[in-house]
Amino acid sequence: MSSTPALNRRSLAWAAILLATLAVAPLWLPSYPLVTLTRILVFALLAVSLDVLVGYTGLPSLGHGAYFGAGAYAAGWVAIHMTQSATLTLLVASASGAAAAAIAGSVAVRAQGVFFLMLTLALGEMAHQLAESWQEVTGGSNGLYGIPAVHLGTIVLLSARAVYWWVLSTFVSGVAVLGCVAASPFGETLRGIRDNEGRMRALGYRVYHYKLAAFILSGAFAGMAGGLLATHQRLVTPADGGLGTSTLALFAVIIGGEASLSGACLGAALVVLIRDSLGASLGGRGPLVLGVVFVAVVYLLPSGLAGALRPAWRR
Amino acid sequence: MPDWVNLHFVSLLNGLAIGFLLFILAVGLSLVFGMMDVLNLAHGVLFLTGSYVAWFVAGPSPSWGGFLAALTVAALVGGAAGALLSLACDRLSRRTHLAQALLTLGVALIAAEVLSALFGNDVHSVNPPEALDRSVSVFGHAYPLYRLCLIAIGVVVAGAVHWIVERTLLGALVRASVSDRQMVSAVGFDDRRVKALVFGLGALLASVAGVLGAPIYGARPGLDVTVLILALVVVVIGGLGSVRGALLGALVIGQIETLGRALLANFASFLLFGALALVLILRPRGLLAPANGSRS
Amino acid sequence: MTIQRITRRGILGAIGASALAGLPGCRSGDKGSASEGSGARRVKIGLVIPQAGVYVPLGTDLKRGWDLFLERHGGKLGNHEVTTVVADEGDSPQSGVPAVQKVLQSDQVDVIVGVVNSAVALGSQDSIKEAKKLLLVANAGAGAITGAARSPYIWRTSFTNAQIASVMGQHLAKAAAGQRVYILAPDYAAGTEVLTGFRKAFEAGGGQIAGEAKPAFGKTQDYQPFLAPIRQSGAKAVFCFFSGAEAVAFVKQYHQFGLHAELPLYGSGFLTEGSVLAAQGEAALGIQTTLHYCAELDSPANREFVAAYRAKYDAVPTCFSVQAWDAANVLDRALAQATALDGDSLSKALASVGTIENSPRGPWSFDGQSPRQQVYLRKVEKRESGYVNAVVADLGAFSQPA
Amino acid sequence: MTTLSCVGLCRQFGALRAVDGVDLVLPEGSRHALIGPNGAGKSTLFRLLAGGLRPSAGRIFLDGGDITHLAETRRAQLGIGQTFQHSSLFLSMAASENIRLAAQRSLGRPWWPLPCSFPTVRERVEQLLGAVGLSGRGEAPVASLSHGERRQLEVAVALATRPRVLLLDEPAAGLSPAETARLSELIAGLPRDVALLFVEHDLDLVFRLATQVTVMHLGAVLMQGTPEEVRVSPEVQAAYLGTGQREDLFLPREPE
Repeated sequence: MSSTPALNRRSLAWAAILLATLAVAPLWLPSYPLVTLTRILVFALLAVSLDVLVGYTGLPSLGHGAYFGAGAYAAGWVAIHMTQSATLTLLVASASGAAAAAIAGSVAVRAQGVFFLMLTLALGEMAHQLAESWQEVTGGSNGLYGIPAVHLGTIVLLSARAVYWWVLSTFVSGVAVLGCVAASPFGETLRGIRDNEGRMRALGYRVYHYKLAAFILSGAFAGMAGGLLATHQRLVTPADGGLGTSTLALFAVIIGGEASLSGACLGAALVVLIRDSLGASLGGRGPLVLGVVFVAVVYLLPSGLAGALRPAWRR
Repeated sequence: MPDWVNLHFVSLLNGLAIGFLLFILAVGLSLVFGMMDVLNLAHGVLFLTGSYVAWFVAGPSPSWGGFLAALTVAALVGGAAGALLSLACDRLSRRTHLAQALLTLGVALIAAEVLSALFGNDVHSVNPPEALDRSVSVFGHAYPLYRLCLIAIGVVVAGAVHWIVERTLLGALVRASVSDRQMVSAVGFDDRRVKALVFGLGALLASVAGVLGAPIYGARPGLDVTVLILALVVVVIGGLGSVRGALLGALVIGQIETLGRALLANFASFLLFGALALVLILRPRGLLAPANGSRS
Repeated sequence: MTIQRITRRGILGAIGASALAGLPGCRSGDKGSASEGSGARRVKIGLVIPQAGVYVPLGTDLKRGWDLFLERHGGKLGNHEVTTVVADEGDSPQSGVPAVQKVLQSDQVDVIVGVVNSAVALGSQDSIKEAKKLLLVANAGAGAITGAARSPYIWRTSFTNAQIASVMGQHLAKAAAGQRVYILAPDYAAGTEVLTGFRKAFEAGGGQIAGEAKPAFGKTQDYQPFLAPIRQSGAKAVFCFFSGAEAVAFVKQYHQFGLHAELPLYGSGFLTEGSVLAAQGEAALGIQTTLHYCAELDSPANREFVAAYRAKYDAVPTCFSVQAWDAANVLDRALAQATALDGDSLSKALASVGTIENSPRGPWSFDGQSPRQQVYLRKVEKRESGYVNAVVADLGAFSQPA
Repeated sequence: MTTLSCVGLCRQFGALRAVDGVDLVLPEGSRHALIGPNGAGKSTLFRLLAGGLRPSAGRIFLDGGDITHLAETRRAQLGIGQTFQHSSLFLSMAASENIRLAAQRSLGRPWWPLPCSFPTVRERVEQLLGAVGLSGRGEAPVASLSHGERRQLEVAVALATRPRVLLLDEPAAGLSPAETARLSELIAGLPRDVALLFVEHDLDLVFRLATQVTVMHLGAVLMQGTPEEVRVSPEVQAAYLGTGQREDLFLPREPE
């Protein structure tokens, strides 16, 4: 991948155009496609947060849904019991995602390669089981339902449009922040660890602390995406943080092309579109379509969706 | 017998039966991963294929002939599928592990849907062959005869796989590839054929395990994921790329899934992954990682 | 019973469960609500049932019950021309809630019928409330749907978990007086509701619980570890609640490990209902369960229903088929009197529907938006046509326990 | 003031004593060469000093402090820089980024989460690119560099952290004569206070640059001294060229 992250002029222009179309989308989109687009943005933020871990630090995680779920449950619980302020619930969501990631990360980051993958899978499944059996707080397997609509100042985020704009603005700021971090010295250090952890150690970098910082940062933004889920869907179930979500997020990142935030968004959009809209109209054959897409992408687009869009020399 | 053992004798015995079934399933996954660094997410669907073959060929209450026919058909189907999957993965040999895992996941999704299209979404249960379909008394405890045979079959398969890996040329090639794949092809072995053989053998064992497991687990959509996770846990706990590791991991998980659940009933759901997390924290490369620590 | 068993197909399965079903045989596109049609009044109904995932057998039974009623009433409910839009609920709220939103917003339906999964029913409350449209739940059994989380727009024609289990608790307190009973259910919301319902009724009748176990939900295939403690608990009978693949696995292993000879097995009706019974086979012989319906019920309404069902689908109807049939039945009566199709007027109409005397399950009526219905004691017997749940007794009419 | 030293350093792999009781003193500003036939334990000694490997016995001191049990990262922070026999670089990045990553750890703030570039680091990168002869190649991705260029980049990355002790593992391996000449200029131009220990098979380079030479054989120190002493010593020639008849090397000796 080229040296400068995708912040140069040309891709900024692309991003501006895309942002403009997304911002005006609610004016011409009927309500159901708008809800689907909102769901894509929530899932895309989760994929972007995971890409910080997978694409930039080289740590593939199969349990990232846990921090997404932690954020969603925290936001939902706070909205039901304490305050319906949108910003506050979002902060609580990010904080609980980060906290969960700190606890899990401090243990997981020590492992390498497939052992890290399986350790994150194990920690994710334990979090999923906790959501199922901690009936009083998470509502058990029926999920946390009846989450009230949150409000931003005086505006109650109830209509599909209001929720969409709130989710879009949070998504954009989230991706912008992660884009900056990716292009920052810290981001470069993470990419160094991904490329050659041994050499980084030999240069005096305390690799464990950087990996843990990346894990927590990624968990925080996954928690933020969870907060958006609670606001948009107003229901959080254990499956939202379970293995299904974690796997979809990981492979959305891989389809999109690792180490490219725009790739993660594209991957997420493709996966959610197939699962929610296209797959549905085939009378339950969603997984089949997804399987075919996975196989096709892995063979036809070696560098993922993002790679396909970017001119060859900058690969 | 000491009172405690007597109390939990059936669970201990059952742990062995489930453990050996998991070994037959997981040993292929461990060798393939150790040798080719391919995380085969389609391994679960191979098991499910075996279970559906058992229901389709042998029928709900099979005769001896039916059961053996099911075993051979499953072996052929599994072996062929494994070889094909190996060739498919080989085209991605220069790509990352995750790209290969993505391929196997795609294949698994397609296969799962094809199976549910062919056999419907109902639960199909398969009885053991008539002769084995009864309980016998073991030290005064009633225990299904079929599961005792499962232990016997497991021991035989463990011995056979161990013999193949330790004593035969193919086994030597497998162990050599686990430590250094370039050297194996440099020495002149067609790397692709070796991989196809090992992948095929692993897949064959997984489908056969599917047939053997049908009387216990039956055949239903969703079983492939449950079994895949169990196999991954067994392989990782045991250490990648080693038969002994797969056997140890399988027996440990077998006991956790039976004795563990009997003792700590209300933590039943946490046990499997708690054990995995604990092992990975204490021994980051698995309990019995091969001496040189396979490059994962 | 809420077969709300999120059998987490994990990596492979949870992805499935598409949200927009194919639109079988009716015009697609999302024209506005069709009530103002030329002359003949029309109604658009969203049928949200599982078409992918592990609940597909239930979805099939629900759709058959619904289609059969429409076919026998000329495609009309309460002289309204019916357009059915089917949406796939899948096997988790991740796919179910979007399906409900799709039929509400995209297809602009007037009424939603169906929903197998309690989490979907509870999770869709807000969209239903905002759309002010009627949701007629044809299966989800969580008590909260018409209890704590009641909403004027959500009515139910199926059952609640505790309702079915408490009847068996009452019965066993008398029938197995003085014998301790061991109880068992999967570790998830519906399982907990069933055990609490049973325990409250059984202990109120003087019964004693010998022990309790809650195997991991969706993650237990081998029940041997839970069978061993049953023997050691000194119980004389076992009550349990399992569904789908877990019901098959539990009953077969209960038989294999030889417990069926010593300890009679009682259960909530779903243990041996529908395709599960065929898979259990001989292992299910003699199991007694309570349920609000039984295909063997000897009443004119049921005999006619079973004959029509068997003629059209060459299969025996299940309680799920009856629940969808009755959903159409009550809508037929409500639409006849309703002035408009919005949620409020339909709710008012439903409140005044009175007793549904011609239902195959026997006469029943709404009590707090959920059925007050007869509950039958059934026992598995072997007939030449295979294994069936024979009716042992009508244990009387019961409402949704508090 | 001695910078880096080790006393009785040993490392055993099972029965094989790869490093057997090595004593070494590396004062500030020394140019110390480590030579010996393949398998003499040179690379193992390097990894023991750099911290990549735990010693079986013996102790290592830096500025008098005992660093035997310090991790590799901590030793790097204390000023021990090293290059690797097989180039170990960051393949997805450009050459200048490789150097910047190394320089940033000490000169910039590597944990800084916002995009910015540190002037001191930029200067250091330009200066090092020029020093190793890669001035025009800064933006080239490492994957497209030739073997020689990669060896030069290795040295630049090691120098970027301003180490006080520099361990170079066969820096000239695979370099063309011109590149070797440039490398020896670079090494000669190193600041006086840097202590340099390098393994090299190119004996011309060794005898031109080294002020001290240690010859290792079968894990032990055979001889230590100035280049001239080592050049004429018979033991060194025997170790390198083998004893007596040449055939001993190739034909199995008949059992006496």
